[in-house]
Amino acid sequence: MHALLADSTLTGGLLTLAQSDFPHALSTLTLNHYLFVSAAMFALGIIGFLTRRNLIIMFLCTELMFQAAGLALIAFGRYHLNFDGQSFVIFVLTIAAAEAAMALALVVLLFRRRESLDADLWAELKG
Amino acid sequence: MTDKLALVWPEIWLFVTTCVVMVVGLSPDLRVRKLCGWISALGLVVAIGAAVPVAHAGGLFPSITPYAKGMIGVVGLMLLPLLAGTVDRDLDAAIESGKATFSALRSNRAEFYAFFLFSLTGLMLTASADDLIWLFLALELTSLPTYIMVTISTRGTRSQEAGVKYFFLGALGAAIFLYGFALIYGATGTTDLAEIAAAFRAQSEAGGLNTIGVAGLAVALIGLCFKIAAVPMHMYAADVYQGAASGVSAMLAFVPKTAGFLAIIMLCGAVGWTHGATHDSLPAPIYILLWVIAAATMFTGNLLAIRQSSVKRILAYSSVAHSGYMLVGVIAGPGSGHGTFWDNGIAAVLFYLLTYGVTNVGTFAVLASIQKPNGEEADDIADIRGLHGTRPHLAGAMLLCVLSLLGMPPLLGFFGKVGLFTSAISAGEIPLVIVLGLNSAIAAFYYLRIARAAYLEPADEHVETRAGPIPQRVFAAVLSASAVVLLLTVAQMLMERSVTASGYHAPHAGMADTPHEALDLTRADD
Amino acid sequence: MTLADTDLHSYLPILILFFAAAGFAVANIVLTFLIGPRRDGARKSVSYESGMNPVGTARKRFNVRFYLIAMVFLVFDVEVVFLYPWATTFGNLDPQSSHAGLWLFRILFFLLTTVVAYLYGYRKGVFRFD
Amino acid sequence: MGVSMTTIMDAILSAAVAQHGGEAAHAAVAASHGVTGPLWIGLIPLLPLLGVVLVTLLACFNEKSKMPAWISVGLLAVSFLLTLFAYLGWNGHDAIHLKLWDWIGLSWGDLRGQTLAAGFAFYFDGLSLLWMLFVTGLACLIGLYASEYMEHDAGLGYCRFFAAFNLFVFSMSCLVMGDNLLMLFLGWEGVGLCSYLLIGYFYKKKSAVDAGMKAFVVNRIGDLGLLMGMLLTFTTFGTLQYDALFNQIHTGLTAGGTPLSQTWQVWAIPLLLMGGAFGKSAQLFFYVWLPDAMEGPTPVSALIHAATMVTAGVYLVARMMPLYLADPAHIALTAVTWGGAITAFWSATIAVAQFDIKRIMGYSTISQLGYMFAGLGVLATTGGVFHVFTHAFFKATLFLSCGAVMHGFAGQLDMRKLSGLWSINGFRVVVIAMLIGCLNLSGFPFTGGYFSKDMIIAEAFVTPDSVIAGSSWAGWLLLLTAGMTAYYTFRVFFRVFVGPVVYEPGEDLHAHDDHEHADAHGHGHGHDDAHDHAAEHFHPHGPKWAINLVLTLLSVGCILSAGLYFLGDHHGWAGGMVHASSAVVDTHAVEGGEEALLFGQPPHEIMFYISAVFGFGGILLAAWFHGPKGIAGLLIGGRTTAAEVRMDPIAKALRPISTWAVRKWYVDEFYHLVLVTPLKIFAHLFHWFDKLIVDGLVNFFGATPRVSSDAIGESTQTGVLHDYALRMVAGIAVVLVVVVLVLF
Repeated sequence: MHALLADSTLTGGLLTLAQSDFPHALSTLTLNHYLFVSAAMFALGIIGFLTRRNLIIMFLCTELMFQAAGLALIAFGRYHLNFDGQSFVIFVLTIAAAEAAMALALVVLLFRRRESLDADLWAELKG
Repeated sequence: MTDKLALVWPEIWLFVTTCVVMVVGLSPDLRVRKLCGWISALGLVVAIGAAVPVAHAGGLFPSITPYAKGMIGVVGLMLLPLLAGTVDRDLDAAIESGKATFSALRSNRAEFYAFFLFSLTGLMLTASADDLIWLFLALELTSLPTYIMVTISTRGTRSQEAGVKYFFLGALGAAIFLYGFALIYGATGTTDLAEIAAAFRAQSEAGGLNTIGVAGLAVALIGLCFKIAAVPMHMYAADVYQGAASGVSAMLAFVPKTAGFLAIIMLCGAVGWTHGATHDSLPAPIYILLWVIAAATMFTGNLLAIRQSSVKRILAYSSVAHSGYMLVGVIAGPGSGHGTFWDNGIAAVLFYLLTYGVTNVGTFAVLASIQKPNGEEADDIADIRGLHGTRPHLAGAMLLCVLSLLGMPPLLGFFGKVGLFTSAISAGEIPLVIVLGLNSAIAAFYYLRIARAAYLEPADEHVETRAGPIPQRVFAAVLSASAVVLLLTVAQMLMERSVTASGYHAPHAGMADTPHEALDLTRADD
Repeated sequence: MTLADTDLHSYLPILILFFAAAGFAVANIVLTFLIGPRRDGARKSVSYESGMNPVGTARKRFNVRFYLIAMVFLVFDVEVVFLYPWATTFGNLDPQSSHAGLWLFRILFFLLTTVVAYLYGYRKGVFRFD
Repeated sequence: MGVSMTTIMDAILSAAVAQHGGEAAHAAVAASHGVTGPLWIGLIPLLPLLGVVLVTLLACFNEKSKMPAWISVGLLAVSFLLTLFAYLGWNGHDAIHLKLWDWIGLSWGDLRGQTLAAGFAFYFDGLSLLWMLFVTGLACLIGLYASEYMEHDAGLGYCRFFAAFNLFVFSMSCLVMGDNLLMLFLGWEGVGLCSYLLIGYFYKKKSAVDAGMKAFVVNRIGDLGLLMGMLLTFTTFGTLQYDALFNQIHTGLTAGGTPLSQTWQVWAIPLLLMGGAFGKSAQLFFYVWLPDAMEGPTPVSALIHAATMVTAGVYLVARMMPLYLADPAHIALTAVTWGGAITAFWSATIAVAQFDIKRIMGYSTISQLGYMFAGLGVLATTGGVFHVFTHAFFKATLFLSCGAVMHGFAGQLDMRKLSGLWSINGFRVVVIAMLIGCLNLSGFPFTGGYFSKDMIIAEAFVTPDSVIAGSSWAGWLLLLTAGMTAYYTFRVFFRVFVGPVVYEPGEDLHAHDDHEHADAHGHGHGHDDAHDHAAEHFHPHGPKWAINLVLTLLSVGCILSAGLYFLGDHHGWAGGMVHASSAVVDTHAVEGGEEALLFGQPPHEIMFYISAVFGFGGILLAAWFHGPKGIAGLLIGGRTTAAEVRMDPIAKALRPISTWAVRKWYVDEFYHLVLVTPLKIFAHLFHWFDKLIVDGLVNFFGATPRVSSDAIGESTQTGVLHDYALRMVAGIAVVLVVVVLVLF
């Protein structure tokens, strides 16, 4: 099971996803590609979170980060040929949904109070 | 799998209680609605009763659950009276005076208590976690309810501001540690903590830890720093503690912190304190990371607390600093395993969490028990000036709790801190011990300032405070202060329990060879 | 793993996909601009051509109950995510084995929590529009 | 009934032993003999602790009823019954052990004496059983008394009182029942705290707060002795557990193997422990706090400052008797003897001249405690312990009677303003209880006090001067004191409780709702005016059922306590109890079979007559000087008013002495001059030192954190969500960079 793991290819060179019946053009896609996309998504999420002032967009950015992690999990799960990654993702999705519900509730509440979704209007507490 | 169910009976009881509270709290009859608190207390008592007998669970820390869940239940029970009357006071008053009729949509009581119990359920689940997925879900179940509790804890904009900051930064933190979890999974191919530990062990024996795995651990630990309010993820703490009602702040200082530390201990346990030159510390990158975070957290927390005029902010920053103290215990690790409290950093952390939780309730409860003329709870240090003259028992409770937080012998907090000191010394962490000692001295500045305001300074003429209308909160304050003293009689036992709880089932590489149980549903029954 | 080690060739499909998507979008806009008829008029400029005339601002507030309904929807929505894997695997279980009962019991317990959520929503008055 | 109960208890006990077989075997290693007690023994102290919790709970919920009192009395009654069961189930010679949990376990090495271990464990032998019987019993009764006495404070104050009251019983139980010196110390500090809290109960009254502080400070000085004694005990014997300690002493060697008699510790430890005991029991130099402690509510004075807490010192010395006997020169025992005897006499001289009846009782307590110590010193442990027991009853009775007077007359305690209570409606029970208490205190023949006091004084004459230096002289001093005791006791009785009816209300500390009192307040304290006015409007109110019931029960207890002298074969019941404890003294071995004689007779026989003579003499003198005209004064008294007595001319003639006695020999002033004033000067000097040098240093070092604090705080904590997020991310980057930099 952990043959793949035991050789340290994960840290080393190029890895091919261990599935032979993928369409040919995609079969050269390796774990690295997925990880790269996932890292890019995560970074974009952080950047978006830091630069956008709209609460909803900021929340979407955190969702992006969650899904980045989800993508990494799926890729790793595929790589390791087990279901742990996939089942993890299902739960991540659940949590993301719960957070979405809360975020929306919070946004509605805050918008009612300030008539604006600008996150930086809330800076009364400081020091 | 069925045996896992037996381990989570306390959580199941709490969950059932939560369901009951959620429905009962929406009754149109005020008397029925007021049962929420009592039902919650009952549920917690049952949960404690169910937690204590569970002696052995699998995983890296097989005996942690009875102690951890007992502690969570007890501190939860102490938090309950403090949380009494946080929501729905205006609504109940309006209904009683006939100005309003009951509307389920406007009432928050059911949600408030249910969220409290949900959060504690999540916390207990964190303690029994043996899997990354479980750990992630438990941590989120602990945190998500607190976001809402902060937001609805008062009717003012401050708690809403606190809520928005807490939620968004919390989501950021959660995403970060989730990403870390994903990387850990990638490096080891399993989400089971014991198997992860075995895989790490195998890697380290085969020549070195997987880079992705170490990176994942580092990212996860940094994300978890949000839960424990450690540098650099501490930014939210003061604002959120100040904005929320005192009761909720007290909860924030215990519940997410405990969850974070349990998770950190488990992750560190997964990689093991078996690295370094003498095979008794964490892997160098993780060690340096935690070292830097611990030192920075202690200094930042204590230094920022000095300049505050709001007691809540002081307590918030002190809570940051306490996280730094406890990280020292995590770095020290479970020690040589001779079984004494004094060289076991994990036991010290577990014991410290208890002392901190118990003591912390008292400080916030004192604030919650004092009402300013505008109906707000006390916050500024001016509000507790001359408390000794007007409300001596609250002043006494404040004094005891503050001194215990400071680690003054012979109060409970002293023994907590001594454990951290001695375990760090026996682990050879002398520079950290010096930092810890230095910071304990700095902490005296602001703790004694609180004590002095309550005892030695006359009440300000223009600041008029009066007894809050909720006697339960006074009870919480007195209870906490008495616990600071009375728990000393059982301190030895608690220390021994924490040593048992910290029993670390060190991974061995052989475990990695056992086939990973795939989801083989076609397998014949056995 | 450093970037230098990676074979950038393997990113080619992504790049192609990206360009294909972008190209499709751009091509459509350009084509419309080039070959589409242009007839302006008052009726043409309304939001919904041959539809209902929108009155008032589009930023009108909705009743908060829509939000509550959305929440309830979310509960059932997410529930399905868990039901699906369960349903696909349950069929593979040997009906005689004790596992089968256990698996059934688990999903029933899970559904029961949804019932509690439903009950809570009912008590809260989510389903009453008045 | 008693037999069957004993059988049941035996059954339970043996079952418990069987259940804890392993522990019992373990205990047998540590102790030569002993049985493991049933778990419910642990309830005896824990029930009052539960009371503290419940009463606090009530306080937090602003309970206004008498519920705190009923909860306390109920729990204390159960506690007392459990003690009684434990006593009935006790086999009469072996100590009962019960370890609830490990309490302290510090270890810094594997050698003997490098592990400081103490269990939260109980140790029931004759001594602790005897103590617990009267502690829980009296606490229950006095709690009942206080339910009425404190009723004007119903509400928060009431709860505060009963919470501290319960906490006191818990602490006292730990002190007495603990099976090691650390438990004793825990209880010791606990009772000290409760005493402090309860003396200062009327916290708005400055004198009460000062008195509390005085008691606290004086006790701390004594505690220092106890603490040092404990440390020395540990370093010398390597243990603080009683059985292990006594076994070690029995071997005559220290833990290191040195013969005890050659060490300095053998006399230093008992002396240090004596210091602690004298502090708590208000002996010698330490007595000053006890009279002031009378500022506390009377039930507190009765329970804590007369019957139980102040006997903790006696308990300590009795418990540690093997340690005292280990010294062949008996230095500490001699000190205990003379400390006790001198204190007994000294405070009697003060009591003779006081006018405040509660203070007289306070001084008499000090004096009687002196007897107890003297008794222990001259090896009459049975007498000393028996006197503790009888004294607990009669002194509680006396105090509670005084309390009833105080309660009825709005706080009046001045004997010059009260007279003839017998003839005032509703005070009959009080007067009878007072009479019984006075007879006991003055050692009237065939009362409990008579027997217990005689045992002490007689033993002082029995013990040869070669064993305890000046033992017989101490005996004479104690005899003289017995006469004085009888005199001042009946001085109170004859002046206040019989004779013409005269009364004047006091300053009314505890806000009665009677409007007359408010009027009495409004007037100045011009004697005649206030008197006339008060006489017009003031109506003393007699005690109601609770106080009367308690006084009756206690009086019966006083009378019955005399009967204990005739029980058992070791000089009475108390002797039997002492015999089954560490306090037992083999007098023949210590005295070498040599017994001194008094007037050619064995002192124990002749003492009955001698002390009776002294007692009668004192009473007669009191009757002559202070008794009223008429039958009650046995036809020799001549008092017709409250204030004027035959003693006055004599007091006038002896003015310097009498003034000094009234002013308590100026001891307080002396202490003030010698101790407090230099301390104040030192404090002023230190203040300036503090201000100029320490503050400067602190400011210097304090500025550094403060400046950096402001720098960090203002730049980072801006309150803007995005700034926070940015700083968090930047912080993560910095931390990671640091990690990488350190790694490579």
